[in-house]
Amino acid sequence: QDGKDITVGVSWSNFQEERWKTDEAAIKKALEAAGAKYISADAQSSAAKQLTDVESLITQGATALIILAQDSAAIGPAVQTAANNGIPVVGYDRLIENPDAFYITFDNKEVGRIQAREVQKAQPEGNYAFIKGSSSDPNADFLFSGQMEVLKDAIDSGKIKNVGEAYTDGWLPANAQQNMEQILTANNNKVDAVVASNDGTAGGAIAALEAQGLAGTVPVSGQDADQAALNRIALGTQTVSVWKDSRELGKRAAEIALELAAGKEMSEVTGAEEWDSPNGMKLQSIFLTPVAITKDNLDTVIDAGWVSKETVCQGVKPGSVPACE
Amino acid sequence: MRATEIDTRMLGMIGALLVIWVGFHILSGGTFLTPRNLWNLSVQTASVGVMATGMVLVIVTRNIDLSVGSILGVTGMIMAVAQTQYITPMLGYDSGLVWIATLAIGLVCGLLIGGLQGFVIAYLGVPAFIVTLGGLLVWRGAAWWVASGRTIPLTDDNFKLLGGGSDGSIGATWSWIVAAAAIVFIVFGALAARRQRKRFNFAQKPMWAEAFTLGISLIAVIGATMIVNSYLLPGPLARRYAETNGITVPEGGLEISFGYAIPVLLFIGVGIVMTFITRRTRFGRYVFAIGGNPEAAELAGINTKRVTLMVFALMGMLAAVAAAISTARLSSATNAQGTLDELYTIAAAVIGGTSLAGGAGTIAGAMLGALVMQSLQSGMVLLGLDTPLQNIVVGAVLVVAVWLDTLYRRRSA
Amino acid sequence: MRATEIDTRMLGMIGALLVIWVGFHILSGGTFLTPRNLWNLSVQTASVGVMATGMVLVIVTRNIDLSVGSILGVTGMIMAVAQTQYITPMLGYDSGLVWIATLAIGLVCGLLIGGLQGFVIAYLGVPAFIVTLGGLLVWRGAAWWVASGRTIPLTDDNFKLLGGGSDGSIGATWSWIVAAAAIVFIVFGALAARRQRKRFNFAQKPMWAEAFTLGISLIAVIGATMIVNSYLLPGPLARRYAETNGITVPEGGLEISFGYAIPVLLFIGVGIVMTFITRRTRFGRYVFAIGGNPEAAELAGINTKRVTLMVFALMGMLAAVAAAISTARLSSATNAQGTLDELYTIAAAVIGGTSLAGGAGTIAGAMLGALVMQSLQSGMVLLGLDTPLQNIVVGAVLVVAVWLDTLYRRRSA
Amino acid sequence: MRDISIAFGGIHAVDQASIDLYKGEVVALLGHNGAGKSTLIKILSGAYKRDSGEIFVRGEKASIGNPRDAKAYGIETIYQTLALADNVDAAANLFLGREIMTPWGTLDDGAMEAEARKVMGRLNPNFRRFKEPVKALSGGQRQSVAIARAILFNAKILIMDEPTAALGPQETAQVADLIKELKKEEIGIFLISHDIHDVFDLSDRVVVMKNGQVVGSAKTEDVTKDEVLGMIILGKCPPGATPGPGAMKE
Amino acid sequence: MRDISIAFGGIHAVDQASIDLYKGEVVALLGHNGAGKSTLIKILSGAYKRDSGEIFVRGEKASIGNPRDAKAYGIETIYQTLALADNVDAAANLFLGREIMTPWGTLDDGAMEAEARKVMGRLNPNFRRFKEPVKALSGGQRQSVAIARAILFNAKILIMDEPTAALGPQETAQVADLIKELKKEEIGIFLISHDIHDVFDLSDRVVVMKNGQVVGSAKTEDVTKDEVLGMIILGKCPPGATPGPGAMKE
Ligand SMILES: Nc1ncnc2c1ncn2[C@@H]1O[C@H](COP(=O)(O)OP(=O)(O)OP(=O)(O)O)[C@@H](O)[C@H]1O
Ligand SMILES: Nc1ncnc2c1ncn2[C@@H]1O[C@H](COP(=O)(O)OP(=O)(O)OP(=O)(O)O)[C@@H](O)[C@H]1O
Ligand SMILES: O[C@@H]1[C@@H](O)[C@H](O)OC[C@H]1O
Ligand SMILES: [Mg+2]
Ligand SMILES: [Mg+2]
Repeated sequence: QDGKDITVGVSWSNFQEERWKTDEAAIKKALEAAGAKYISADAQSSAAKQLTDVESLITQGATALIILAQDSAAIGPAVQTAANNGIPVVGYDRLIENPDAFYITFDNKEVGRIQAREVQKAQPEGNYAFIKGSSSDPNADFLFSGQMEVLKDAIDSGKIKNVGEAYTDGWLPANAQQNMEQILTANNNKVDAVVASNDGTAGGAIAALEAQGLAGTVPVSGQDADQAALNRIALGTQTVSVWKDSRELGKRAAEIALELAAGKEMSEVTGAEEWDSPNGMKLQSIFLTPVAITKDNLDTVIDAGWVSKETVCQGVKPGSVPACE
Repeated sequence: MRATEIDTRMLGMIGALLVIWVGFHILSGGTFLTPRNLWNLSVQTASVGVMATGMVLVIVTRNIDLSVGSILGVTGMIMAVAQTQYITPMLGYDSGLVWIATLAIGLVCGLLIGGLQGFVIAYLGVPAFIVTLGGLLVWRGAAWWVASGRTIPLTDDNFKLLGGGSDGSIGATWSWIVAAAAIVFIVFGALAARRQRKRFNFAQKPMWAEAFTLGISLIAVIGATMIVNSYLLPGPLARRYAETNGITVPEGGLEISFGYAIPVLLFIGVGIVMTFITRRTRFGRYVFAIGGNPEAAELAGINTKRVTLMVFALMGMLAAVAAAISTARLSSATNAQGTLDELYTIAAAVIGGTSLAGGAGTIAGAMLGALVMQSLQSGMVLLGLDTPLQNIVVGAVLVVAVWLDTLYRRRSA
Repeated sequence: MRATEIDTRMLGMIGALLVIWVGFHILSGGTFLTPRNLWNLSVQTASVGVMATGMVLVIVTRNIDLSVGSILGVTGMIMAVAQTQYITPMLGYDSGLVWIATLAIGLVCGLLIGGLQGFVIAYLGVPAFIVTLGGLLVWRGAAWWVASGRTIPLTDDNFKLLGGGSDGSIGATWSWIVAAAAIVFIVFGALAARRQRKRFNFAQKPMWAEAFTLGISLIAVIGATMIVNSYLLPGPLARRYAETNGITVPEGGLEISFGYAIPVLLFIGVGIVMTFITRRTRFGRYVFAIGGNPEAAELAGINTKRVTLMVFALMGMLAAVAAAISTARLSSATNAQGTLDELYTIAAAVIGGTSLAGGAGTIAGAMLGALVMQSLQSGMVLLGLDTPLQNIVVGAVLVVAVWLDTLYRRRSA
Repeated sequence: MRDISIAFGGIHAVDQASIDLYKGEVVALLGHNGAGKSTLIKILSGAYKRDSGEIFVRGEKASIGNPRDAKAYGIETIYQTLALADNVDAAANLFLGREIMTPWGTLDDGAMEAEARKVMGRLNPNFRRFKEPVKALSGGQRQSVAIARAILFNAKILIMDEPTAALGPQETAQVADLIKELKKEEIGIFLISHDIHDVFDLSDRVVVMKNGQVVGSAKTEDVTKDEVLGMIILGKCPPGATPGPGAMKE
Repeated sequence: MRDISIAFGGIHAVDQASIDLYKGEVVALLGHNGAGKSTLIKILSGAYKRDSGEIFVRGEKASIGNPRDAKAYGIETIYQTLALADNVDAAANLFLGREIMTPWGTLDDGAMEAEARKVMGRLNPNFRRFKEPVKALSGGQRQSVAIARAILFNAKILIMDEPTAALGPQETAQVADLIKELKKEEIGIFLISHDIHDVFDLSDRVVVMKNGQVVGSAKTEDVTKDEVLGMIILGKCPPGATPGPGAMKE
């Protein structure tokens, strides 16, 4: 492949979660391999700054853009600007409802479904607490709706009771911890399962459970396969982390960007399918499937080189986790 | 130099700004000082800049307003909801009144919100920090409330022009007309000042100094106009423009200028009005007197409470103007809109020489301050550093820039 | 009442706090005023509370520190990285020195960071708002930098005790010992004050007033101790405790008390030291004098620059203490740790009666202020409202609480 | 003023004080430091709210709750602390609260400066620094500005709290002339001063306070300087004076 | 002091001024408002940095860059603006910068208050308000605090900028006594005052300034009050005085 004259600009929504650095490395690597140039900007969780960032990336001469949208609706003008300048856009991880953008993601609703499903497997009935994401991140609601989809029947039938749900401002673990503490207090510790929306918030919730001696007995979900979370899974305090191999996502996004920059139409991109968005728009897209990581398949992430065995198995009693033997 | 009566503070700031610009230009390999980037910069500055002009008055009266970002958020949301759900259905899709009605609603809401906070501060005596910190939480929550956290896309195209963008600029011809008007205004201003001095037999500025300052201003106006006019519509847009206007595209491609962006004109307009208010009205005079010595102002018979209330109401209204600009720019209202803007706004005012101890500050300084902040932020992106490193550099440059400015002022004082 | 010399400000604040508590208790259906919730509340308050004591000095000297949240973030990260990567490997897994070394490194880093900012503010004359806004960006970036954004779990169990949790509290017996020590301290303090007055033949407080204030303090100490002691280890933990200690569980279940949490003791300790510093040392006296009239302090021969530098260095060190508490509490350092804490810290100080105009403020007030803020935040979660609505209520209650306090003070002044 | 009292947290700064002032009369208010003179007149000028007592202006009960009310009754005050807005210039201070406006409703700075030059020229001929914020002025210059501010408006009652404390001999003489002139214009003046010589030169009556109470009042011509000093220091009321509640009981 | 100059943005507040002061001598510094008196002594006390000129203390060139340096040379100052920390009480103000400490290195507030009561008792016997922040004090009470502050320490040189401006007759007399006492203790005093009577009572020499320049200096006994007034107002140097650069050219 020859990407000599291609510059791919990536607009990140933020770098707060651990995973985005992995995504970035993957994109960079794929671009380097093709000889293309990587430039980037970080909107620090601000939709307004993201627009500014995209303008800057264009100024710097980007010939294709990958955008991790902070806000899928408010990203419109940025995509418009790119289109006006004849620059192709790849919507990364979060939906951009605009036919001018190619969409590649892990299905976030599916992530929510997996979280709920795994927790339900471990604790089919009883009192559930929901530690939701940031109220300003649309993904938080995607995740929650996926979770509810799975649990709806059990909730309706009364097998599962929602005893507390709280948004976690800014996805901050410390906020998740406080919320969890308050939910425990309000229910006098009668919480049987916690559906937390990512690994950071799961960490906060587990710290709160730990203080009541409940960690390890109450199942907790997460996502992103953060290293600390994988360690918790090995230790048994967290039940599941949904792994979105962002190396794969990053690599594919970079390749698509290169193809589009080289002048391909969106429909000609390898693997592209037409997909109907919630608002009835036809988008060219590629979906990757997320994987549930539990104690039983920790070797998946280790074998994939995502994380070292040492990190995962730090402090694990021998004989308790197959992957750590 | 003294005779020119040029504000040395402003000179120091402009110097710092130029250093930052040239620095970025060199480090970014020549992309910073391009018409395109400067045009973008001007639009990006508008929203915080508008609020910074109001923040000057707030800080001058020894108060602070931490709620402006949230007020921006809630008024933006109110405007978007009002427009899409009530006004457009009522007036019809292509009514030219929609944008006016939307803006009016936003301004009134901003005014009321600011006024309410001002009331609590002035008449109930609760410290501004607490009231506006409460406001930061309340109005952010309210913004969420208005649309249950959804992002609301705007429907009215006229309103969107307030945000700039490819359509929201006035083109080459009008830009020159604006420039000409500005020049007339400046020259008349200088003449009026001379007449005024003559009337009372005060000493006149020497002729050369007058010519010098006049010359500088005119060059600035003409230069800025040339820059925005040399930013041309990109290929696809120019083609589309040609199509809709039935122009045949000539050999070398079509050259259509952006010209001044509407939000920038709005920003400058607000700046002029606010400067007028601070310098030439009773209200402005009282604001400064209160900042200099609140007890003395009260003893002089000034209704300091009313003035304080008005300052906050004005601030709220300006936050609504900023909300209109940034909502229009994003073509939609998001519930996180304006988050952290309070910090940037206050920083802009302080960089621009407004003293947190009260009593001192200029509108023009705050406008420049906003430009400095925005230059740092968007210049960093051009350099392509890692975000954490960017933050480190922005933080450090901010401190150094203000330090140099302080040094310069101290020396020239 | 006057004769008791009780600070009316404090009374107003305590009143406001009680109203908030009772309100939450009723609205939450009786869960707020339980030992468990109060115990949690005390731990949740510790980190911001520690910083609030330092913020008082910063604000009293007419400065502000916006960087404390970021300093907390970076020192927390440094401590975690140092502990897991250097100290533990060096000293061994179960060395009792690990936590001391970790804490020492954190404190030194905090001191240096704060000192650096103080230097720029005091000696280079850059406004504190700008320097610490720069710091907010720089140290947040640095926190990211230290561990490339990863979350670092702590390895040392002793260090984790600083965060409270089930092991990080001292149990019933020790809690009573602490209470007894406090009582001795209070009684001796009162006696020493009487002796001092006698020495110089000043008028003595009437005996009944002395007895009254003493009585109130003793009741408070004993009451608090009873509350933390009536919070019992929950079933699974008690069982685990019984197992490790070889106790046989009796019929009715095991009753083991939490007692005071270590971070809370740390918080109270910091409060006492800081009160001592402000009231009984030269440095504290100078801090207030500078706040009252900076020029006069300078003319009186006080090295105002050095004092300012020290205030910021102290603030940095306290941010590191807070970092130790909150890192230990989460058992890991995350890169967003401490975000927004600057606002809560400043708010705590202001609610506690620290005047942003400088010159006035008390440590105890700020500690209470932190408790008020935290009560609002965590009480809201008990009510189970939506976050945005929570924000609205917290904001509104905050303003009303401070307003009531202002009213009370004005009336009793 | 009748039976005015005010207390600051336990201290009776002014206690049942009553004073009269007639048109065109100069009443000197004397007393040791902390006697309550400034506090008393601050109540009259609306700066403090009295705890009890009543104020009558031109025979009618006046309600003075803030400085604006007092100004509405034509009461102008020169405060001991001067009460200037430090960060604006002399002209702006002179007209603070009553700016001269152009026909278009904007501030007429030119007119104000011209007027300021006129008034200040009379009071302090050496004064040149019209463009400087008053913070940069010398103690006496600031005092001149405060005096000019008060006389610039057509006051009915003028209160002067130690107006010449910081003034040089020439400037003090100008103020004395000024007081005589104002007297001719039928303006009533309260003059607080520690300078017994000045007081005897200028005032028609003297009122002496001690520890917040009025010791007594007298026509200036009926008492000697030493008698007045006795009133100030010892609270002893001489035969020529009408004793007040604060007079020493024999 | 030799050839001291300082300018504030174009205005020469002090211009080539030279003054001597000997042990146990009281030098009165006179001049119209804005003449530059306060500015000149602020240079000596380290509050302002001079643009040029030199200061000699006990014959040696002194480097005074800030108030701490001046204090190290034994120079104490009572500023015209008083320079008190408004929010702390009288005792804390008196000892600001030189607190009395207990053996354990903590503040000894009791000792300071006791000491404060002693000094203030001498200066202003009516003063009771030791627990109040000085902001709440009357003008004269504040001035007493400032004076007490300066004399509490063993100064070699004492600068008093209009120390009695706000004081009542009794308090003024106390200060006059005090100056005489200090003189006996061989302390050199710069006294700035507008009260010619006081000046002639207390000073050994007078120095007059006008528009930032020294008009002239003279032994007090060699000149009359009217001659001094002439120096202040007209800048005319009488035969008994040594003319300075600011003397009117005939
Ligand atoms: N705001 C205040 N708060 C508390 N006490 C005050 C306040 N203002 C004045 N006082 C006290 O009231 C008393 C009277 O003060 P006032 O200023 O009226 O005295 P004065 O007669 O004007 O004295 P001076 O001649 O020194 O100016 C003093 O003891 C003073 O300390
Ligand atoms: N900080 C300053 N900035 C600018 N100008 C100043 C400053 N301080 C003093 N001046 C000016 O310098 C001149 C001398 O002032 P100074 O205070 O020394 O006078 P003074 O002789 O003490 O007068 P007074 O008798 O009124 O106290 C005045 O014209 C004053 O306006
Ligand atoms: O992976 C998550 C992402 O999808 C969400 O938007 O932000 C938080 C992350 O943890
Ligand atoms: Mg007085
Ligand atoms: Mg002076």
